[in-house]
Amino acid sequence: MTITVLAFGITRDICGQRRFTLDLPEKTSSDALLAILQEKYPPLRQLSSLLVAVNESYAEPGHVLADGDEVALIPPVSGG
Amino acid sequence: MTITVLAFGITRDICGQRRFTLDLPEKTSSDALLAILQEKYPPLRQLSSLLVAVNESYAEPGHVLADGDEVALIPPVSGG
Amino acid sequence: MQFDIQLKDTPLDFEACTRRVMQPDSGGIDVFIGTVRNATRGRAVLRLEFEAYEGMALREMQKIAESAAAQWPLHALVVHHRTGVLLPGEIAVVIAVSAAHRDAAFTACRYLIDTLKQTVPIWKKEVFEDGEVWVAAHP
Amino acid sequence: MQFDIQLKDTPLDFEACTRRVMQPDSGGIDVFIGTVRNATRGRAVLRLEFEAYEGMALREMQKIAESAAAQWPLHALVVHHRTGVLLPGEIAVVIAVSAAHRDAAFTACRYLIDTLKQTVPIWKKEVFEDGEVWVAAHP
Repeated sequence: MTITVLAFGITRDICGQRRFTLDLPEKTSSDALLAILQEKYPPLRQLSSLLVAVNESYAEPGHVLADGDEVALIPPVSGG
Repeated sequence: MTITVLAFGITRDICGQRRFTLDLPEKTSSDALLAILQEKYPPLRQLSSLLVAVNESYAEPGHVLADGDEVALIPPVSGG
Repeated sequence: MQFDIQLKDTPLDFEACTRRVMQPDSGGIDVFIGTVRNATRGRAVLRLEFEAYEGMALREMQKIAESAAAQWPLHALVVHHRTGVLLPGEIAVVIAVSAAHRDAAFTACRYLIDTLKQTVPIWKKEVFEDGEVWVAAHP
Repeated sequence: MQFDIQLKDTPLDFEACTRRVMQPDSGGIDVFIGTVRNATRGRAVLRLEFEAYEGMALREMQKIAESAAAQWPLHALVVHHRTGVLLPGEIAVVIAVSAAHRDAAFTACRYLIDTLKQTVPIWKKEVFEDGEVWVAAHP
């Protein structure tokens, strides 16, 4: 299956791109995706926190991804 | 000695005047003054509270008045 | 720190009060605006009449401002209060506070209005269609 | 109750936000304004760059507003947040809340800004003379 990854804030700098696609095995979970990305981009491990949103909602670690999902990397937010 | 009494809010309605003078024995205290006024204007006793300010500052009950003092009757405040 | 503390018998300008506390080193600004409600406990309010012991009210507001500035790291502080006759919707009080961070601004603003309502010699009479009452005068 | 929740890439208008929540039955209005400070820990700030995950940020702000309206008896609520490049002194966020009484207005306003800062996907980069940093990214 193919998912789209959006990288915001410092994760965009780390990944070097704002938006990219990944081909993943069926039923990959959101935390498995994070592990794949942290392997590929080690500086992601140094963040204060790193959450994942799937289709514009925060996802639990065990959330199972589906083909076509939009997954956003959410480093520590700092609005306001 | 002579003091000036200022009556604000509901105390003005009760006393029927905004400003009047009283002749008092030397060393009358602020609570003695209140007792005199409550005797003369019994509805003052029905207020939620009644404080006294002397020369623009809140006065303790035992505060001793002096000739020429400006004494204000302070019923419950309700600014804001 | 300078305080801008006023009793006014003309309409209050919350925008000017707010701009006055915005400073280059401030990050958090809290503004409280008290307005005249069109009803109290279901009774329509025609107008409010505010009366102040002016000299003492200004002194007490100054004291409260000094107390707030001593308790929290504030940058600027404005307290404007109306006197006279106010119609529903009009502004009775504006308190604006700025600080580097929001916690001080919020906490001080809340303290200022709460304390003002307890200690500053200002009284309001609510005028209804069929009567009037000095607020809080009786138990 | 209607919420007015916006992300904007143009200057925020705190006066319009405030007027929007002033209603005839409201007695207490609290407004929080977050501005760009000219310095952080003694370092001069040249500008801030705000980035948002727009669709999700609006959804999260809407959720926070619904949560506030469920917890306190509010009359109206505005949350406007900037995106893009902001210079010192510019307004990053305005939150305005009205209620019959001040306690609900203050408490809800504080809840809204505190929760916004924790959950809404907006990020800011501080740009200094000699470098830049994504705020709060690292421990």
